[in-house]
Amino acid sequence: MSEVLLKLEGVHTHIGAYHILHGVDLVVPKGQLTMLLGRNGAGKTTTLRTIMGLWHASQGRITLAGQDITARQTPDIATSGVAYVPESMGIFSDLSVRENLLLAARSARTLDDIDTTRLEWIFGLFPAMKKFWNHPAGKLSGGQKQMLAVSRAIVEPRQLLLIDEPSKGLAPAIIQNMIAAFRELKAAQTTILLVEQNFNFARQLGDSVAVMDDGRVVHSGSMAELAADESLQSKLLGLSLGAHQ
Amino acid sequence: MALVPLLALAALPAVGSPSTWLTLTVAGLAMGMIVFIIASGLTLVFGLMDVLNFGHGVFIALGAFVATTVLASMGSYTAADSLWLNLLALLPAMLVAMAVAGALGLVFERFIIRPVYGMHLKQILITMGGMIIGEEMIKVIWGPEQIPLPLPEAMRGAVLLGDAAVEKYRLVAVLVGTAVFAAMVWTLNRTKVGLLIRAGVQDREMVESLGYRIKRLFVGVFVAGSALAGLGGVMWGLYQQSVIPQMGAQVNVLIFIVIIIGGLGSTLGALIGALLVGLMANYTGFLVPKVALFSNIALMVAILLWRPQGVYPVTSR
Amino acid sequence: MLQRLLSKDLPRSRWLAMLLLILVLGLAFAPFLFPGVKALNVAAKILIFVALVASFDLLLGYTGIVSFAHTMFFGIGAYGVAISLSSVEEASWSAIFIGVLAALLVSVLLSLLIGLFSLRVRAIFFAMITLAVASAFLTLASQLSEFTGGEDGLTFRVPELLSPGFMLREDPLVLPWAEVDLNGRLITYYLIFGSVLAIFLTLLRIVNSPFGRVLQAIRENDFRAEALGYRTVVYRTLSNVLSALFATLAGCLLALWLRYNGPDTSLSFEIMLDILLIVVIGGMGTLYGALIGSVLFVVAQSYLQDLLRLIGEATAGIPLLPALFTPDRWLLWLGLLFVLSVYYFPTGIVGKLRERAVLARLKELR
Amino acid sequence: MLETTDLTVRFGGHVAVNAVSCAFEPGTLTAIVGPNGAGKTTYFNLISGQIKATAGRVKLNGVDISARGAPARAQAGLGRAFQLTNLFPNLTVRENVRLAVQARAGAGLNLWRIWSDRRDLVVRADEVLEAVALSDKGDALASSLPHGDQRKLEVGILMALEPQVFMFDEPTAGMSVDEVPVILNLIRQLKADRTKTILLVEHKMDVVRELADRIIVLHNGELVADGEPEAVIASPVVQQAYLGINPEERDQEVAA
Amino acid sequence: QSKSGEIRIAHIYSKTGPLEAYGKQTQTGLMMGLNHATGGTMTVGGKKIVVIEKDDQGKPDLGKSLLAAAYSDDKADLAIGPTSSGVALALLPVAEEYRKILLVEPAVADSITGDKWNKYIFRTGRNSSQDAISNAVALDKPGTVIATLAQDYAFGRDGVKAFKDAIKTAKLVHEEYLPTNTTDFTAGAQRLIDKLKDQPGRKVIFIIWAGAGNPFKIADLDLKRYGIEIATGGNILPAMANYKNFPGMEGATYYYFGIPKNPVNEALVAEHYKQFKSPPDFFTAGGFSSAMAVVTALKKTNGDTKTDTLIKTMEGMSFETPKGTMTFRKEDHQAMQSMYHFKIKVDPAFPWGVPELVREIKPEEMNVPIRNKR
Ligand SMILES: Nc1ncnc2c1ncn2[C@@H]1O[C@H](COP(=O)(O)OP(=O)(O)OP(=O)(O)O)[C@@H](O)[C@H]1O
Ligand SMILES: Nc1ncnc2c1ncn2[C@@H]1O[C@H](COP(=O)(O)OP(=O)(O)OP(=O)(O)O)[C@@H](O)[C@H]1O
Ligand SMILES: [Mg+2]
Ligand SMILES: [Mg+2]
Repeated sequence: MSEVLLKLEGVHTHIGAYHILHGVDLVVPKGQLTMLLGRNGAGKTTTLRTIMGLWHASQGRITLAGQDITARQTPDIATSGVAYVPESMGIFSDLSVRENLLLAARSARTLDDIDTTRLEWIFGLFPAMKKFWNHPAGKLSGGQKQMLAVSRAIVEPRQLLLIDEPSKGLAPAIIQNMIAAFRELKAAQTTILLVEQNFNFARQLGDSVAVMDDGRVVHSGSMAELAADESLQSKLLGLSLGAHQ
Repeated sequence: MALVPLLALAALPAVGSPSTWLTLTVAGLAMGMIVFIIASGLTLVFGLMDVLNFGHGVFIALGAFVATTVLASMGSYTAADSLWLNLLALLPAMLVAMAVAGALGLVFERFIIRPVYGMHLKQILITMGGMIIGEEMIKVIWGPEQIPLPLPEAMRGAVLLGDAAVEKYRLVAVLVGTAVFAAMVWTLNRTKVGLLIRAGVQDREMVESLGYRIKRLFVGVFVAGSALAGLGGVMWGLYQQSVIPQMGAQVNVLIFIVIIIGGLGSTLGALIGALLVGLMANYTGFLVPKVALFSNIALMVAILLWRPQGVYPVTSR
Repeated sequence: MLQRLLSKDLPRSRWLAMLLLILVLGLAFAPFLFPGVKALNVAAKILIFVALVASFDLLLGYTGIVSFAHTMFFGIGAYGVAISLSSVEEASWSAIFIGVLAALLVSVLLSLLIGLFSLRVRAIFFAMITLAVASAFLTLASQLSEFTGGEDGLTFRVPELLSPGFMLREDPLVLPWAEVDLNGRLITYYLIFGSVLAIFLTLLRIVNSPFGRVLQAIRENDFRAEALGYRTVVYRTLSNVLSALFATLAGCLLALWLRYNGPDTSLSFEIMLDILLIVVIGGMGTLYGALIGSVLFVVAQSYLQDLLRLIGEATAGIPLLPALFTPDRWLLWLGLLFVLSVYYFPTGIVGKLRERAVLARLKELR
Repeated sequence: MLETTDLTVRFGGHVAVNAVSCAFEPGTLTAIVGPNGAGKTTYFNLISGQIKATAGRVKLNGVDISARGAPARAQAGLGRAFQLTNLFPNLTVRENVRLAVQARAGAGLNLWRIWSDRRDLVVRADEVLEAVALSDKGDALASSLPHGDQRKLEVGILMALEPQVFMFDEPTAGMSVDEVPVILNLIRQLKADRTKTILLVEHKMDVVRELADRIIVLHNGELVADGEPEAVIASPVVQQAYLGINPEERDQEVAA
Repeated sequence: QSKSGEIRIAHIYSKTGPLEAYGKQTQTGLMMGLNHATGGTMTVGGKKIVVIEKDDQGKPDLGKSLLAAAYSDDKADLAIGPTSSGVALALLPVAEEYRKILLVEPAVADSITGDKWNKYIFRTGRNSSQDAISNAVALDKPGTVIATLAQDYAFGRDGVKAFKDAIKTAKLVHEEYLPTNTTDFTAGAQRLIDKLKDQPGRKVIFIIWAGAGNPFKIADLDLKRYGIEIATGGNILPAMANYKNFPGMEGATYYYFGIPKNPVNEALVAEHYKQFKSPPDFFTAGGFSSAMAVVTALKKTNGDTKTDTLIKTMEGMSFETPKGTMTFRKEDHQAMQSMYHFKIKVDPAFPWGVPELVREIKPEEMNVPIRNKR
């Protein structure tokens, strides 16, 4: 088993008066892609937001590379090398695609500072980014926004990516590109925690997997194991057998 | 951008005499510069940060009152008929005014603005409350009376361009205004500050998730806006040659109009808006004084009908 | 019966219901409970503000439109009655009637115009435009001095029945705690009370009608409301017109009560701010908030100076404090009230009480 | 019958939908596929009136409705669910649906009745909630629902409108796998009705395969294929531009 | 009806609001005046004088309800005030309703003692006509060409009209009215220059301006090159700081502490310096005068506060003030008083331009029209 980058121990989160996470335990090994699966409302998004410091755990502990980040502020967490793609994408619709990316490239003062090979790489994955470079991001199509959101997370190298349902709204061809991209990132030692509903996508990428239900992690193990065991899938995910290719 | 010369040219035949026209135009442009200086802080605070700060005027008044105190303590420098000595008094007055206004901005941001980012209605109320408190505190400290703020000796009077007279002080205002404009354009275009603020207004969480301390940034910009307002107060007070505690409230509507004409968030837009307002006031004041009362409002409504977002919108709110 | 009268929009909190009951009874019997000219003036002002603020809440709280032109309609109502009554020799009911009608007509036209304009620009611009229009109207009112009395305003007489000289009974009614004159002012007070009650209940019905529900939907997401087939233009404009009409009526009542009207009395930006603050203190989008907020605010505004005088005397001798606690600086404390009320009542008093009720119920369930 | 003729919209220099002519019969479900940015959502926007066409017309049952705004088209029977969830966030789930029911009943301009007196509307709203499996969340605020449930509510609102034309824009995106069948069943029921015109934008090919009677393909704003599902899916344009099944090309990109 | 043993006087003024600074001067003057007039006892005819302060905030509606409350709830015998003319006009009918005296000070509108007057109204303050006429007297010389600059509302227009009516020999060539909120005076100045520059003789711009905005800035446009002078009336001391730039400027004022030579003024100035280490201002003198009027009347009635008695006593009554003797004219109850023709001198000892007396304009010299109907 490889080194652990991110670890959640008994994390509870409240939103206002509601108790959402009831003790989440999660381990994300370094350099691997971990899938976080679960039904609607299981608490996946809440888990990611809690890691990111957008909501604070009321109990429990979150450690990143050995450091306790439970009480840290979001910007601190981000600057220690974490990128986040929220479920709602969080596009700055007033700004152009270029400006969105410029902001995401934290170390760049102007565009010239961004590594051009990395930009080209992104353009290759998502040609629309190049085409709409100077367009207001708010005018992009649903899938293009999703691409922009992912592009922002990978415009500079980060040690950990938290990605919430990146495949929704994407055409199959682009999904294939994204799978390829995540593989490359992994090869470059980037750790990824991915929330996904598209099991097919998950199966192609995941190294390990955690399944959530009702604010807890109810299963964790290797992806290969889950992919092989259809009855486990149907038990955990309600996947009707063979419903999806 | 062509609007300003267009308006000026359109007025020429109406005014008739070229020298009168020149006086009016130069005075109007210079007035526009003064208005721009007092409005410049608001482009940051309202235009970029989307904070409907009805208390902005209080920083203007504060700047002016601080200037009265500073200048009063340097009476010999302002009374001297030497531009250099005058400037030696004026510069510290401006700096102190900006510092004090900026410091108050820090407190204001923390206690008044921070809880209400993104909530316009509450911003209006809470900043109005802040405005009232500020104005009353000015009365407690400086008293309710009008306080004279005489112009330094060398800036009085006018220079003659043929038959047209241009007040010297207005030329000073043009210089200061240009400097403010240049500094703002440089900062907003050469750094990511402007982008970050706009992004932060739309989605604070996302900006923080990208690793920026939006809180600190907002404080910084708010303080800068307040300091600019303080500078504007000094310029406005010197222009009026006296200050009253209500002066902030008096210019409030005017500067909001300027920012809206310009299109939210654009420095250039604010400058154009201010110049238009300055020119318009002078032309209508000369041609049909009755209408001058409504000239700003009419200008704003006309511009919004033509361009619902203002002249140079940077943000699409 | 009561349910229907309140359009099934009940207070939904025991404390709130109790508070409302006390306030309504207090206002109903104010002339006898709190005798004196000042107290009666305060009570009448509260009533007029209840109508004014409630009509504004229809626009702000329910439709989500921020308008600064509300005092303009208030002013139109007040000027309607004032101009009409000061242009006749003998004050008559028909003059009042004509004044009210004319004012309503002007308000409908103006609000329609503004409403139609509002469709072109964004919310924040709309707010600024109404601010500009309102200040232009204020200037206009003080410029047209032949018509409006200019800055000085208009002082006029009201019909005999409503004037202080009219006595229901020669001698005052003697109560254990005071004597109360049974005169025309009392009749005016109850005329206002009745009108405000009717206005309030009508507004309550409107916001609880299918129409009112659509307004809320538009406030939340106008784009979506359009996609459902609601013409937001029509709804917004109608809401704008209705709220203007009720504000106009409130203005008419004000003029009747004051027997005076001037630009600062009914058109000033200050009143607009008071309205905003009351809506926020009371609780936006609740209507009941208008009542609670008005009582709290008007009482505070009217008695703050007296209170400060007391505190000032008590703190005399301590440095600095007397300078802050003089009646002269009452605005300072009012400003603080603005700030604190936004801090501590983000959902207003009504909102807060209702939240408490909900929490209590949740606890019971557990 | 819904019909578009030469429907075109241009944003600056960019033609997002280019002269699309197509007719949709009642009782059929037409799937619209195409790469991201192909113009699918924009095509929907043009039909339902959210944006104005630069050129071309839209006809519903032979009546030209091109000049009408979105509300009028909704009243005429065009219903729409949005790709990016679009709800009344601070109203309850039930109220979200009830408003749609009320719109359907045309009761919005009634100023004097008390809303809850219209029992029929409330009851109907509850039925719809039942159908999209949200009955237990009726009193929650729409904004507090998890993403998947918001998608269900989006569909529920469309159901409540009972339009003649249903336009679904990726109804199942982000919905968990066990919930998807609920929505698909709803769509199947609509199909079974045989009187409704159904348009569906969907990227999941298995869903498309199963439900569609016909597929049209948009690419760069143009209608490039139209026909039987199997045939269209097998066509080179879909295989390459959409599904990306062209190993050579992708390998090149990855290498770059 | 008042509590026996007390004379209750309500003072309604702008304790706060835009005219706060003015109102406070009146209150100071009033209290000093009462003290002075009663020889420090604050009693008249064995009755204690009690002053009830009411803050109208410059709002007519509020003033109205405060005055009613003062007469009724506080049982005031008479009232003094208010600061602004708008408030004063709203107060007039209240005095009539309650049949009690309202002594107007310092609101200036002509109509207070003109068409809106009723018999309960007296005024110690000057009215607009007195201001305008005295200025006309000061400037009215043959060969002088005058243009006026005033605010475009009732106060400005009335003032110019009275001024115009009083001008006999000089020539009035232009009336310029600018919006009250004008801040940039270039356009107006340009119009004035265009009208005046080619006129023969002495050229004067007479300014009637109150409140915000600084019309004297027009001088910065180098009016001297056309030989144009500026003239204006008196003002409060901080506003006269501007006058420093206009040595030799002429006009007529209501009061300046250094001008009147009489024991009452000496007492006022001495007392004011003692209490505040500064000279009394414009409105302080007014407040003082109103106190003198009230106490003089009460002394005559020996403390009787019955309204009818007081009215009878005060009609035609003369009383001493810091401005010398004033007399309530029988017809409209306006106090007839001296005004002062001044010329500005710059004295480094004072932060304002010092008005030096040219000539005292006696009440008899001013033909102040009677505008009310009895
Ligand atoms: N703002 C909120 N207020 C109250 N409850 C909330 C709020 N946000 C989320 N919840 C609740 O928290 C629970 C978990 O939501 P979360 O968004 O984490 O689910 P999820 O697993 O991401 O679901 P999905 O797959 O649909 O995105 C849900 O029951 C939801 O109703
Ligand atoms: N209002 C607009 N202004 C400018 N461009 C726009 C606007 N709306 C859409 N576009 C552009 O039109 C193209 C089509 O967008 P559309 O949303 O229709 O795509 P789509 O087919 O729905 O894609 P997706 O599958 O990603 O949702 C996109 O390239 C988009 O950038
Ligand atoms: Mg989620
Ligand atoms: Mg789309």
